[in-house]
Amino acid sequence: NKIQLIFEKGYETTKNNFVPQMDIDEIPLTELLTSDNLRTDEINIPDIPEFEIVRHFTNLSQKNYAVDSGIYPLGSCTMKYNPRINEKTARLPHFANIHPLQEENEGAIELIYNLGKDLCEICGMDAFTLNPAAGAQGELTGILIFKKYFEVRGEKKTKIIVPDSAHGTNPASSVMAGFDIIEIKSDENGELPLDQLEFAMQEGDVAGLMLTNPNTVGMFDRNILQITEIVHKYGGLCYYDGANLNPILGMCRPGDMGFDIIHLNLHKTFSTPHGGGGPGAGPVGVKADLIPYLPCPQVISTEKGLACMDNEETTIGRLRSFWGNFGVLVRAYTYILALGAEGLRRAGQNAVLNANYLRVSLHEKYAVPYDRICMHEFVIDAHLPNGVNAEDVAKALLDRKLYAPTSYFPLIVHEALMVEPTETENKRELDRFIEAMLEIYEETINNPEHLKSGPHNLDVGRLDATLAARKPHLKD
Amino acid sequence: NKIQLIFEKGYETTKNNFVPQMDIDEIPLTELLTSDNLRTDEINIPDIPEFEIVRHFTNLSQKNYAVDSGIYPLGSCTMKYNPRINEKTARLPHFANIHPLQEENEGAIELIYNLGKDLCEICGMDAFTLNPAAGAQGELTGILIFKKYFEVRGEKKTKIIVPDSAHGTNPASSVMAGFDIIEIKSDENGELPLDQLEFAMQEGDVAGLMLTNPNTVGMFDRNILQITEIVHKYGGLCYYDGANLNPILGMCRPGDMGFDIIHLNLHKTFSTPHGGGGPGAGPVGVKADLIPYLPCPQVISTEKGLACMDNEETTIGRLRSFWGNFGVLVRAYTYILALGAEGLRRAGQNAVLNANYLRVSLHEKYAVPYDRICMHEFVIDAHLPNGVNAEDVAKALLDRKLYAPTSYFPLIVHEALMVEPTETENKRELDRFIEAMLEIYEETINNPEHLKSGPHNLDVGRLDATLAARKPHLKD
Amino acid sequence: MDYVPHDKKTMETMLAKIGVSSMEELYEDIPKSLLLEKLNLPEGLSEADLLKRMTVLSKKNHLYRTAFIGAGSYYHFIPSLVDYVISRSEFFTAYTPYQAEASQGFLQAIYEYQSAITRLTKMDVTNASMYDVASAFAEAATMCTFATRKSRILMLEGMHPEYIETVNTYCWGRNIQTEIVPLTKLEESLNDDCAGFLFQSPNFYGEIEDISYLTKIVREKAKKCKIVYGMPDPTCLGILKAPGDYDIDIFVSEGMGLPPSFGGPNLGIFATTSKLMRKMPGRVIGVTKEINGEGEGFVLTLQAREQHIRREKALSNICSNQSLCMLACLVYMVCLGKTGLKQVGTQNIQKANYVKREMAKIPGYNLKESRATYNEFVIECPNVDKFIGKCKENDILPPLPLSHYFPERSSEVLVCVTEQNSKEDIELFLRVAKEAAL
Amino acid sequence: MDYVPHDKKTMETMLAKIGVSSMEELYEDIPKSLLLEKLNLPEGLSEADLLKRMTVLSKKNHLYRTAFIGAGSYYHFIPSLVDYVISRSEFFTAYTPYQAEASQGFLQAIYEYQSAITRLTKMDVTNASMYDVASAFAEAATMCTFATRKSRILMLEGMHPEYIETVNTYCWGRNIQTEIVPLTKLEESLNDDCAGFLFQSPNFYGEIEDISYLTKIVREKAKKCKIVYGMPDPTCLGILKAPGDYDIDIFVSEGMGLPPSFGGPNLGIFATTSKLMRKMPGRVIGVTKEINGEGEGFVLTLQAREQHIRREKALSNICSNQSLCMLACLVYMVCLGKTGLKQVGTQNIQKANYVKREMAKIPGYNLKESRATYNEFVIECPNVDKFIGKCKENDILPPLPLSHYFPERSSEVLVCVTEQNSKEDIELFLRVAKEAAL
Repeated sequence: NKIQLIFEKGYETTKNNFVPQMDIDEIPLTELLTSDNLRTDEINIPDIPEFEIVRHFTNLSQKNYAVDSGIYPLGSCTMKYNPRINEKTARLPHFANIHPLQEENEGAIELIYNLGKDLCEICGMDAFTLNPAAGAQGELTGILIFKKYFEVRGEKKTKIIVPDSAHGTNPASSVMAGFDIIEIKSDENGELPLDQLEFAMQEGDVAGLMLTNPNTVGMFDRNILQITEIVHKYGGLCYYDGANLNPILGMCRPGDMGFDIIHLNLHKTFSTPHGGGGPGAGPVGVKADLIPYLPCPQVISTEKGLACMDNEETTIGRLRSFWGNFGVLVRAYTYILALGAEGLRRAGQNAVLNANYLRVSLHEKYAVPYDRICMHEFVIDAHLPNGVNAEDVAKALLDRKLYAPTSYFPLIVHEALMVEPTETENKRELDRFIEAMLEIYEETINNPEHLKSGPHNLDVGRLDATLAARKPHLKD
Repeated sequence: NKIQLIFEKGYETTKNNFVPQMDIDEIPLTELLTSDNLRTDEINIPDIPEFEIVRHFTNLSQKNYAVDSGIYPLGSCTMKYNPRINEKTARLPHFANIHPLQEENEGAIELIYNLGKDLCEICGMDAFTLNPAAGAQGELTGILIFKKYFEVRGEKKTKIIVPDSAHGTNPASSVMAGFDIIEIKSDENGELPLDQLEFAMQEGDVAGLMLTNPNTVGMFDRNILQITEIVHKYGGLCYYDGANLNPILGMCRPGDMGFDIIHLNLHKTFSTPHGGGGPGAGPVGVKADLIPYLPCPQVISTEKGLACMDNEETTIGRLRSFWGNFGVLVRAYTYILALGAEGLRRAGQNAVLNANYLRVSLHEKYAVPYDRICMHEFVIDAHLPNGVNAEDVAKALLDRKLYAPTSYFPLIVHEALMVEPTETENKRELDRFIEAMLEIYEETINNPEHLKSGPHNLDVGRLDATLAARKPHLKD
Repeated sequence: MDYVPHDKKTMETMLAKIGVSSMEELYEDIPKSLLLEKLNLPEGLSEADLLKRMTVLSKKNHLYRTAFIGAGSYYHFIPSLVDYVISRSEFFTAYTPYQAEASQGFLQAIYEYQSAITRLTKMDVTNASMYDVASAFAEAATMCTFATRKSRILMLEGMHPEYIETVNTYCWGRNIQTEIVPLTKLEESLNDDCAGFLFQSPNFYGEIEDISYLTKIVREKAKKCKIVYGMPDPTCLGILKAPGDYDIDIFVSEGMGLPPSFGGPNLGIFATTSKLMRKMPGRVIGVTKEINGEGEGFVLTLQAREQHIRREKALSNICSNQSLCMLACLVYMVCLGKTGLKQVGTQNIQKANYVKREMAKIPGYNLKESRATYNEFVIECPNVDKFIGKCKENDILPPLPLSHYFPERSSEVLVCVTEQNSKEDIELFLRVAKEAAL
Repeated sequence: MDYVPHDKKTMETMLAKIGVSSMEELYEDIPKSLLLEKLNLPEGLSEADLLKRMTVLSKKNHLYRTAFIGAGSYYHFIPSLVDYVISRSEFFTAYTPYQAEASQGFLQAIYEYQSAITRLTKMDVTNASMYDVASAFAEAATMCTFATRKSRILMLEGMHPEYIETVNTYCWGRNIQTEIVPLTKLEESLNDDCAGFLFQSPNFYGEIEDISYLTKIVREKAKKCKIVYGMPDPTCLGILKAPGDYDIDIFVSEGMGLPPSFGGPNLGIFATTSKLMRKMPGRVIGVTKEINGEGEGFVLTLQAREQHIRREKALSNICSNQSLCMLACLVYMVCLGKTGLKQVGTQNIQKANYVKREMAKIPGYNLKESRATYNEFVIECPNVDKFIGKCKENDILPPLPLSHYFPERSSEVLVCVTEQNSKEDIELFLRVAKEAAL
């Protein structure tokens, strides 16, 4: 099974012919460029016959597990079905081929405005920016709004509170806005201890709190109203990391919980395809008093209809060029129109149903540190017989044509396997996953070495990540 | 690896929702239909969640070898690359969504006319009908033209000559037009013996000859001009089975050889996808004196532009509804525009190059009964050591992620493996095929039982075709 | 642009291996007089130029905003999944699954299609598709003669003119006699010489035939005669009694799940009874077992009927057919499921009958028949040309003027309404009809 | 329409297994006061209605027959293979390949992208994409500060206004100081406090900067200062000297192979030197070996730089980025190959410069700059409004009036010409320009 890169498939004088035929008279390039900027060497990308390219990528695709292959229970990633109709609407020529600077853009502007409004309703917020290109950029946007808010008010706030169960992006984003981190340890229920929160807020220089709710162990923080109240009491802002919004769709809203800022991941909650790691979109919603700080450009409703607003004095500025990942917005809007109020609620509820069904089907054999009714996900602590660990379980799942849960996250559970099935998984597939997990458990007792040396049925055996980092081989 | 049919994936109250919402007032169905025609039972096709359908067919597709997987050397099937641009042009909304009876069809009519004209140039014929839906229907069309021609002339002709190397469709089609078959045995060069042809024609009641040239053993009949001359001398017509046109594209033309009628397989020579066995298209071309007999409708050029002709007195009639497999015609026309004169010739030449390269690379180990320069294909007689046969070789190729040549055809070679690589295969893939064939040859000596019990690496082992036919299980 | 991968060096290496020195040498068998210099065709185009050229050409066709025409080709909504599935290149670039073990995916899909069609139609067996319903009718007529050893085929008046022409062509080929019989003369035309009786319902005029009566009378009057029931648009089976519920022998139909595409490709559905199974033309897939194991799998079967084995004794010359279209049809059926299929059938009959009732109320418009109709009906118009013209002005693809097939019926049109015609479309259409009457 | 597969019975079985009696019980952790009755959103739509709705909405945008605008988003021909590949659902429905052994397909593709980008740019290493070139510039600025432990960023005048704004936003976040420097003041602005010097070429006005001069002067005047070279349209690399041929530290660019789509998604290309490899933000794929075998495979690597490991000490918060767009970019590059890439570059510069020369001949139109340009240039028009209006009348998406970004430059437009503008398009455009001058 030798690796063959696409570059090995070239031929010397192959004539692919994709480009339009040149139809105007040319003048020598040397008259247009100087010797300092004219490329004289050949680009080292071979000419490869079209058919070889097709076969190469068809073949590569078949070596890739995807949501369309089977359950993809990556915790906090919400790997739900990506409806095919979304792909079709995003490719409508009047969406896919319009220029970001053209004036006749009423359809695009209306879509942006409507999607923002729908997200406001879903999240209980007052305005949304759809510009951020990803959840992480959404976080940065949100935290920059923190920064601007306090700057404008002339308050010196230098710290942000983040629980130890938080996604790594939370502290990383906070630092990008110049804040220091106060990490608070979750309590035995996986919740934020109120006393420690209050203690931290009392310091006075705390800008606020970033919280994921339900959190990364799948628990909805029962004290959420007290939490946001405490933060507000000390003049702080509450930021909602929307990575785990899916289970509460249509059931309750971050805005109602007291959050001031929220980012969403359209590729998680709103079914746009993950694409192997993007493109996503990370809209950010705010309460009314934070609207002035939203990034530009914004679409607003005026008496004369929708308009683009660009130069608000107080904006945090621009996060990227143009309007964001518009094609992703089209897909998400399609999804919301498809589901409607009832469908969104059904999605949320069934995500919770599926997670709990898996939890109770596995908790006899696998330790579940926070073992009560969970939301969209739960975490297994895979300290298993004979030294079998989370990674071994993960590879054994791959061997069974299943995908593995998020491993070794959250950091507060050592051998974490974070399981999020999502609502679009059917019971037969859930049962297949359960059966595999129970079989693997038996194997930890009967044949642990086999597990430790897995996977055995894939294109490659277990790969050496340490070697990869020690001697980086990043190109051919 | 239990078979799971799509019907097992239903749920009772699943709510797929593809259909538009009903927006007019309904009246009871019983007022519109009688109890004799109103369906009262439920259709026994379950409601299946959309996502399960997607996964089911994605999964099935991965269990299917295709041209995009690797070499597909099915002799006489011309499994060449199916350009992706063809799929795009056939799906252009103004092609895919127009109605066959709408009057504003200038684009479609022009395409039909132009494609017909191009095929005339490529084949040396005077007119083409693009209506036949497949090669076999093209053959029927052609033979019906034989019938009509002699009917109109008042000549009683009851027989058609077919060589023993012919495709099974030739005799089958002839019978469908009421003809009896005279089969002529090919000579030791795989060619048609002129004396026997003349002998048969002398009978007087012979309508003519059906010939594939190059024939199914890949040989171009060197006596082709004498052959058509003999047939014409006795008042017969010559029919060209276009299945093997690919190697002579741009090199020579059936019309120039003396053929009166020709059918093509657009899915072979002109790159439209085989689709697992259709849709194809089987245009039929004729010399000028046979134009009156072409099926209807026809597109003709008049002083006022293109027009549709429907009611010619002498037509053989209609072969199917409307205009034929128009979507296939779009693809073939796209292909011809892409290749142009030079590209078509290059295609033909390289098909011959590839076939001969395989032939000389294999003929030391494998018997090649007609072992001289071949055209697009050649035939191996796989009487191999230790009783290994053509089927065993075929399965061994499958085990190596290759596809097998056409097996047990033509009938004149007993353990036939008919190899047609086509021009779009690259040398590396040809070499992979050669290597596999030579390795299999070694295995016939070292491990014949392994070959006889193959395949071993696929979803299923060798299947029992006899059992299938004895106890037909044709539905679940 | 061509798709030949070799560069010059590779070609030379290969020629050397073959033992010739040029491409031309490979063609030495061809008489010199036949060799061409060059085809008289333009140079090949780049993909960009090609796409532009084809787009411009396509736009010479007008694509209407909404359509009220059927007459054998129908606008139905096609779920996005259909194109997703048939665009998987493992499907569309494969051929007939001769090597079963490497083709279980497509084989299973065909088997599922066969199962779905028998479930929908309640017939016993089906093949894996014919070209279209017209040629399926023709093959059915031939099959009737094989099954009965008789050679007289009756077709009930009301079949699509193009289907009749197609049956005539095929039957003429085999020297089979065909007759078109009006309902009123059916009884007297039937006798024991009849090989087959073909009818269409809903017929060309949209009317649903009295199938129980037809089958009863044929069984009574024509011993052995096989009954062939066909239709152009099987979405009606969502609400109409299944063909298998009637005493018929063969069912044929056009497929589902494909766009009109100027009339093709689509597929012909062809189903029959267990008794006639081995007389059925076309490809069939069956389940079987491994020779050396216990596993099950799918294979092409009953091939002894086919041309590549039987040659001149084959039942038909059909081989490759419309597999990818068949796959589209399968995906369409499973996407809709029983609920969706019923919805589509219901919407078609309700909407078409709504338009029929409303049009009939407009002064000058008269219905010619009183029989039940599905999604089409014939109506007499005060001014056909004006009506057609006004439709086009409003970007409506107009109904078919019956004069297209029957010059004498110059005042009638065949109107089709499907689930794709929204209330707004319908209201506009009715308004146009009213205006055309003034 | 929703995508929940369960029927009622299944839900009940599952609830029973969990040990609760209703869906509501699953939400007992949520304070009662927070529970909603129902969202104030309309009912869900069927797929048919949805497609219709979205089609109508899309058509509120006008799609021009041809376009002469760029300014950061360019119309290039995209081979059909690109959409074929990114429509393979094994690619588009996968996530970041955390489980390497089951994701070798996508991992290899990313590795090939990394290889292709380093081949195209002649830089040492690249990551597996940023969001776009604007944010890539911003991340590069940050990286300069990490690499130098200084915090002053200079941007050369002529960068796209939106890129400057983006850099400013990111830098303001980290309290990094930014300055925009005109070329004439560059030398005096440079000093040893500089962390990074950013420039764009071709710049916003289409002009190619004198990169050798810029790098020379920076190296002389600002010790340690990193040089970041960026561009909005890397098709120019088909004819322009590779970034790696200049003495730069970081190269950023927008991607290729994707339609404009109102500005996104696309991708940010980000490449740097071996020396700075471990300071580079973003995902990277490497080759490694099997632990228990000799086989090779691909894995995510250098993760110690990233947020999920380093948290607040990470170089950036970027994680998921634009993988599918990166795949499109890879397929685009290999489809074109060295020959096609050169062709595209050549056609762009030739056509744009042809239009530039011809426009400059029209009385009233004046070029403002004399530097070499790639596929864009600025020109002064006699009547911008009239010109824009006439373009639209002729279904031409007009050039960008510079006043969009610079209100004071009300008489200039930024014209873009690519290989997609045919000779006919160009002639029409020039005719329109002439007419607008009258």
